[in-house]
Amino acid sequence: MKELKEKARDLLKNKDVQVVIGYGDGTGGKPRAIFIRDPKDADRLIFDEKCEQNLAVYLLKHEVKKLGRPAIVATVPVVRSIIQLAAENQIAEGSVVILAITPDGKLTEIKTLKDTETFVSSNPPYTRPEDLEKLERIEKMTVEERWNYWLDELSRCFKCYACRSSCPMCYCERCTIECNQPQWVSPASHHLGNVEWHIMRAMHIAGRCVNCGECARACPLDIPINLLTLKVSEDIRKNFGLTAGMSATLEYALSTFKTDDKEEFIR
Amino acid sequence: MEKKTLTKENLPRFLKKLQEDGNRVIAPKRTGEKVDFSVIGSPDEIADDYIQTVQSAKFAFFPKVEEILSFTANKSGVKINDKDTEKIPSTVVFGLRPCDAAAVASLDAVFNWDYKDNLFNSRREKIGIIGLSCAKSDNNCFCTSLGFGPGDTRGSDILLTELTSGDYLAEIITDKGKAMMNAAPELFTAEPMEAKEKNLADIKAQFKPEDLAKRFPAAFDREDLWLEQSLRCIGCGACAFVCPVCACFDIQDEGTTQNGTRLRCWDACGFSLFTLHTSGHNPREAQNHRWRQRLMHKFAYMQERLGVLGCVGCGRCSRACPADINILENVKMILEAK
Amino acid sequence: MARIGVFVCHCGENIGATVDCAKVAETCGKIPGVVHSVDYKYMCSDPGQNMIKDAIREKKLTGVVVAACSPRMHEPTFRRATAEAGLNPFLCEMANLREHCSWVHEKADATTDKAIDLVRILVEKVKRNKPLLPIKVPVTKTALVLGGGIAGIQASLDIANAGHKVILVEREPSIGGHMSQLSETFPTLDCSQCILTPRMVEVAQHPNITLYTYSELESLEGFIGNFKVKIRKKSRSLDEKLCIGCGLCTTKCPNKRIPNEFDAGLGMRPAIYVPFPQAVPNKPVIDKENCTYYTKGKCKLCEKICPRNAIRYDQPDEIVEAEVGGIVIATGFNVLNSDFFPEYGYGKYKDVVNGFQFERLASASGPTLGEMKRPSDGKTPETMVFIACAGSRDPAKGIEYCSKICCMYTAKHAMLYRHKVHHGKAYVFYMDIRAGGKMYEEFVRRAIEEDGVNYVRGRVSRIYEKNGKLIVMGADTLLGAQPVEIEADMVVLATAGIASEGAEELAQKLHVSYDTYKFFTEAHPKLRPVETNTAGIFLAGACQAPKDIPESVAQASGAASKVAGLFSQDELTREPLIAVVNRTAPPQYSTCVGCFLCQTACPYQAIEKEEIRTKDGKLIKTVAKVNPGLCQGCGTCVALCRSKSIDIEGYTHNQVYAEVMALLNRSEDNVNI
Amino acid sequence: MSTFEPKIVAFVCNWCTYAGADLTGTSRIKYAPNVRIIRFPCTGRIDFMLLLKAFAEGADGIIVSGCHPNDCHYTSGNFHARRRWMVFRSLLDFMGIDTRRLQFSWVSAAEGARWAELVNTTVNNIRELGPFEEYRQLRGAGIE
Repeated sequence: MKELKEKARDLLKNKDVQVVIGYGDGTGGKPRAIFIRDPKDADRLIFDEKCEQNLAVYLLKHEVKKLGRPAIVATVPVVRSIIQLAAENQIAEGSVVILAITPDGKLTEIKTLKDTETFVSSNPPYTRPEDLEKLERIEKMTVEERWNYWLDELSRCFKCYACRSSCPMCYCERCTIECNQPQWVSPASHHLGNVEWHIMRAMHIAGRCVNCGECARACPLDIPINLLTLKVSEDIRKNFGLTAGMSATLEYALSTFKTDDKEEFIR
Repeated sequence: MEKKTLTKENLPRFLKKLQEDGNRVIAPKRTGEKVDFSVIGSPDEIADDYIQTVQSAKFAFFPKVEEILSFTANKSGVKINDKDTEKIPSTVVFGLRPCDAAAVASLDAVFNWDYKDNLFNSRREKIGIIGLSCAKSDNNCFCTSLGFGPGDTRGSDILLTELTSGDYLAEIITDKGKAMMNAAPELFTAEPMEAKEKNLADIKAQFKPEDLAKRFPAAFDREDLWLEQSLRCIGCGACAFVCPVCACFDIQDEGTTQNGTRLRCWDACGFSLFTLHTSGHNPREAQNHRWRQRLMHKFAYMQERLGVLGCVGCGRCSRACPADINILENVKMILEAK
Repeated sequence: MARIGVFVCHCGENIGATVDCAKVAETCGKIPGVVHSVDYKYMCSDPGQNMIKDAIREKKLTGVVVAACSPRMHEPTFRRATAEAGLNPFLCEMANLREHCSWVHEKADATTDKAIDLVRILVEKVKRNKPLLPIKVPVTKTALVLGGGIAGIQASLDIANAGHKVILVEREPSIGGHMSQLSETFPTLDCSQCILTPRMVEVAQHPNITLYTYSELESLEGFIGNFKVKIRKKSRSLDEKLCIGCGLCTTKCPNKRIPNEFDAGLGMRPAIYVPFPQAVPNKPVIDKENCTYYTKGKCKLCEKICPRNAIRYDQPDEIVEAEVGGIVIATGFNVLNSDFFPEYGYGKYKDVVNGFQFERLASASGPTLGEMKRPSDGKTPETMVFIACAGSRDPAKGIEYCSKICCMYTAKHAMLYRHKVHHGKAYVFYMDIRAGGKMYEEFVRRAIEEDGVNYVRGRVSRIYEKNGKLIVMGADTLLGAQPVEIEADMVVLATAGIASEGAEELAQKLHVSYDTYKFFTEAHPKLRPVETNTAGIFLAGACQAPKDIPESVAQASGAASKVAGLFSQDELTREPLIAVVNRTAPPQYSTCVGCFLCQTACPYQAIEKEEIRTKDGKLIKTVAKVNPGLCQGCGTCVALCRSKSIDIEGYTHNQVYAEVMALLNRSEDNVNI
Repeated sequence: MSTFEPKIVAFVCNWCTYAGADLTGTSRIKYAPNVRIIRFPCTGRIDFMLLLKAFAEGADGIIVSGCHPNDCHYTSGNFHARRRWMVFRSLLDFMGIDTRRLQFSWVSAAEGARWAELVNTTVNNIRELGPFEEYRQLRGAGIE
């Protein structure tokens, strides 16, 4: 990614940005997030198909914000996260330079929200076929099978909140699970606490999730929680024709409506 | 210390016997691509050919959620029932790596240094540990740098080491170990000829444990280092929850004002709310403060106060971290810091 | 620690007969936090209310639960009592033991158990209630009256005479409504127009009344005291300021063969027309569907003839915006249309007409100038048949209700006919004669006894034509259902009164509820007959149900006095049950993260952005803030907020959560008895 | 013939369904006593977490009901609710919760008979499904 390194170097040299958030070499062949502040270090930037972590999460991190105006290396889902964050008043116009990389490896520098929208519209949302396949497999199960499947998976959860921490859309200063007046969801990782937590997470992400899959990647216990958010996203796409992270002018599926929305489930 | 042979055929028989004697057996089991500890139905569920489990068997000693007491309240007052420790099942943990076994000593220290934690001690009392030496390692492993080792007997009641034949060298370390063996003495045969050492993983030590106490306290004010190390930390608790030593917990009351239970749940110093005061003030406001706390606690404070390390070099946190924060790398950075 | 008082009402037998009130009181007395629990025959009675007041004072209650009827019935009563005892009224809640329990279940343990649960829910809620202070909002002292029939006219005049501004909106080109179509009125037989037109003129000339005819309500925003309305003034194709109403244009219009709505389709009118001679305003309007210029693109005769050059073909609709404090709906009713009665041949036979058509035939200003001539050939009908309940009281036809006015106007019709055709025979087919009302029964008797109208108790099965006669086939149930066959020259159907078209859309614009027949629903069938469930919106006349003139006028005056009452204060107090965004200690200031997803959900644009800044003006964060004047308390934002940073008074997270918990964890179960 | 009496919790809006249930009362129409009504200003206010809590605390079935589309006292609360329930219901179904236990409905202030009918059919359906043990059993499970 020679072009990427040069672009990053120039941005830092010309003081366009104070930090470039990107991927560098990690341990055991894993890539890791790196924060380049010195043009000389731009060579440490790498990019390959293993670079999957959704770096948008760092844009709202206080410690990173302190470093100054950022540029961020962004795959399509990351760009969509940024758009959604802008739609939700978390990222201001012009506050970040996006070094967007298309699936075929083309680098584009994006400075305005308008261009960001153009970028995503020309690089449509993509869901990993294996995820859709898993989704269908579960949908085909009987109710009991589905219940047992999720109970097995979710009862393992030990509430490390890697799913929440790794998700750019989970930026609340106080998560509902930390409300104790009343205690909506128990922070304890017993079965009820886990099931309620993951239902709530899916509902709170509904209509905002860009299906980057980071939550499942982050989960140390390999619980396929991204399927829950994928499920709600698919429902919202199919029923309301809305996909998160496509437009910086907010159209949040659950705060808008059409008078003729489907309601066959209501009697 | 007695040394015996336990053939690969006899191992499952032995575990079965322990189960028949009413022990709950916790052992490594395959879930998806990963291997993790859980209660097993039969010995043939036990996974082999792996380097390290996702979690240690810490939860056997210190469950992720455990009841401390339950209460009922009414107009005539409040009635409190302490957790009935009699109900705690006697348990055999099989396949604990020497690093994990060594970590139990750290848990003992944490739960007994000022207040003797009856709940922890009762569980601990009822657990027999059958360790399993490491034949393989990866570059996240650094037990040897901390003074432990792939064949270390500390913490195990029985330590098994797999021999080239596939049979096991069984070192009977404690009375508990002896008692377990005596559940089926016929399964244990004479000490094998083959030396233990050549069957152990070769893990090069990268620093000396003594260096830690020398270097860490001095690094306390090195904001730059802590920030550098933690900038990509997303503030989850994965590292703490997979750690065999981390023992921070939160107390949670559940139920109604009339009846409920008090629970002890795992907590982690990486969470931003871990030290948040009611006033809104947070003494560890930034992630780098929390990160510093994590490392200082493991490598300085625990040694100072409890005489044990807060880390056994199992490398789990490095493997689990979604942001690839590698503890070995960071410890070395502190030790080499100018 | 909460000190809750529970007061279980027997409501005489209404609750007491099915629910074991004593047991409810006893059991609920054991709920932790309940320090006083009693039952009594009539809690709403003075002694009942005093029990509550005394308990509040003596037991130092911190909350009150009255287990009685629906809060929609008596919540105000008991909150007032609570307040009078010095406890904040919002610390009183009602458990609905009557409508939701005793009236809908049999006498059984399960019913009493349910009653206990309902009380427990409210006990747990009220423990978490907070004292609230009513919100004061200003009142715009202008009323909007929708509909310029007799009800709308009466309401407008009453409000205007009380000294308040009124905006009267009428859909048709003239006010007057159905009453202006009537010939004479029962039971006095005075000429409808003679009594109506002076009122119409008064409206037109009243300094406090702004009249918009040929106009409709476009949209409504806001809330009681502070409504914002948009009114669409449809284009008359005419500059009303220039037009003097000379009517020349109407005489010159080439297209004069358009069925006249005012004459119920019996007469004809030109494309540019004034609905009727006494119309207010007396200014023409161009009917664009039928105007040669609009349809064919040439003509413009009216423009040429107009001495004032007042014609404006290109005149667009105009949207008028206004702020009003109260609204009176007086949009009236309509009658069933022709295709409804195939068996009666209505629409098929010219001489089968409906009530309005007969009114026009009988009216001196009608197409026959009041002479009794039948539509088909203008002959005087020798035999008339009047059929009551044409559609009404007919579940098969889907109109189960009685249209109420038909009995009387049918009697009037028969009478008018006999007065005009002395030798003619009049027959009335009826189910029952409903003549409740001052002088009403006497009026019907007069029709039968003095004017010799033949009343036949029975229904008509069908009507068909045979050599120029209408054969009416019916049965006389008083003569053992013996078949009756009458050769009539003309038949008048007393067609059922139904909601006026567009009633449903209007209700939705105004957010008022309506019944299955699309008549608007009053807040309470007995005690709040002129109010809707939407504060500040009132009902007058037949838009609520079919009514005769005196009733409509009475209700109109009722509605007017409600509006006047509303306008009698400069500020009105609103229930403070509104949403609030939390504020916390620094450095957070609020748990709101300012995503403003709530903003798009709010139907009232009540959610604003508040910037929290340091002393030196540096922006710390932008958070949501609810404008208490605009928030109506639906709580949609509350359910939407992920971080639970918004809450709603009266239905707080703590309250509703506790209600659910209370319902399913029977707290007194583990109380030693 | 089972002796199981389902616990049904009804979350209803104040303006339509609560008033509708009042009308059922004033019309003296009888229905099953298994239901407990909790009153909300609007269906838009009803938090999905409350429904989960009700199930966890022992509800065998839930009714959520408000104003018909276009009739919301607050113009659009029910429209927002409708979307929320669409997504929520489908998610629960995906997770293996029998959505027959979750009855959404519109009952207006004029539909007293409809309310009675809704309660009765729901009670019968839940009676056939039996107690909602699988969810209730989550309580206390996974605690050592």
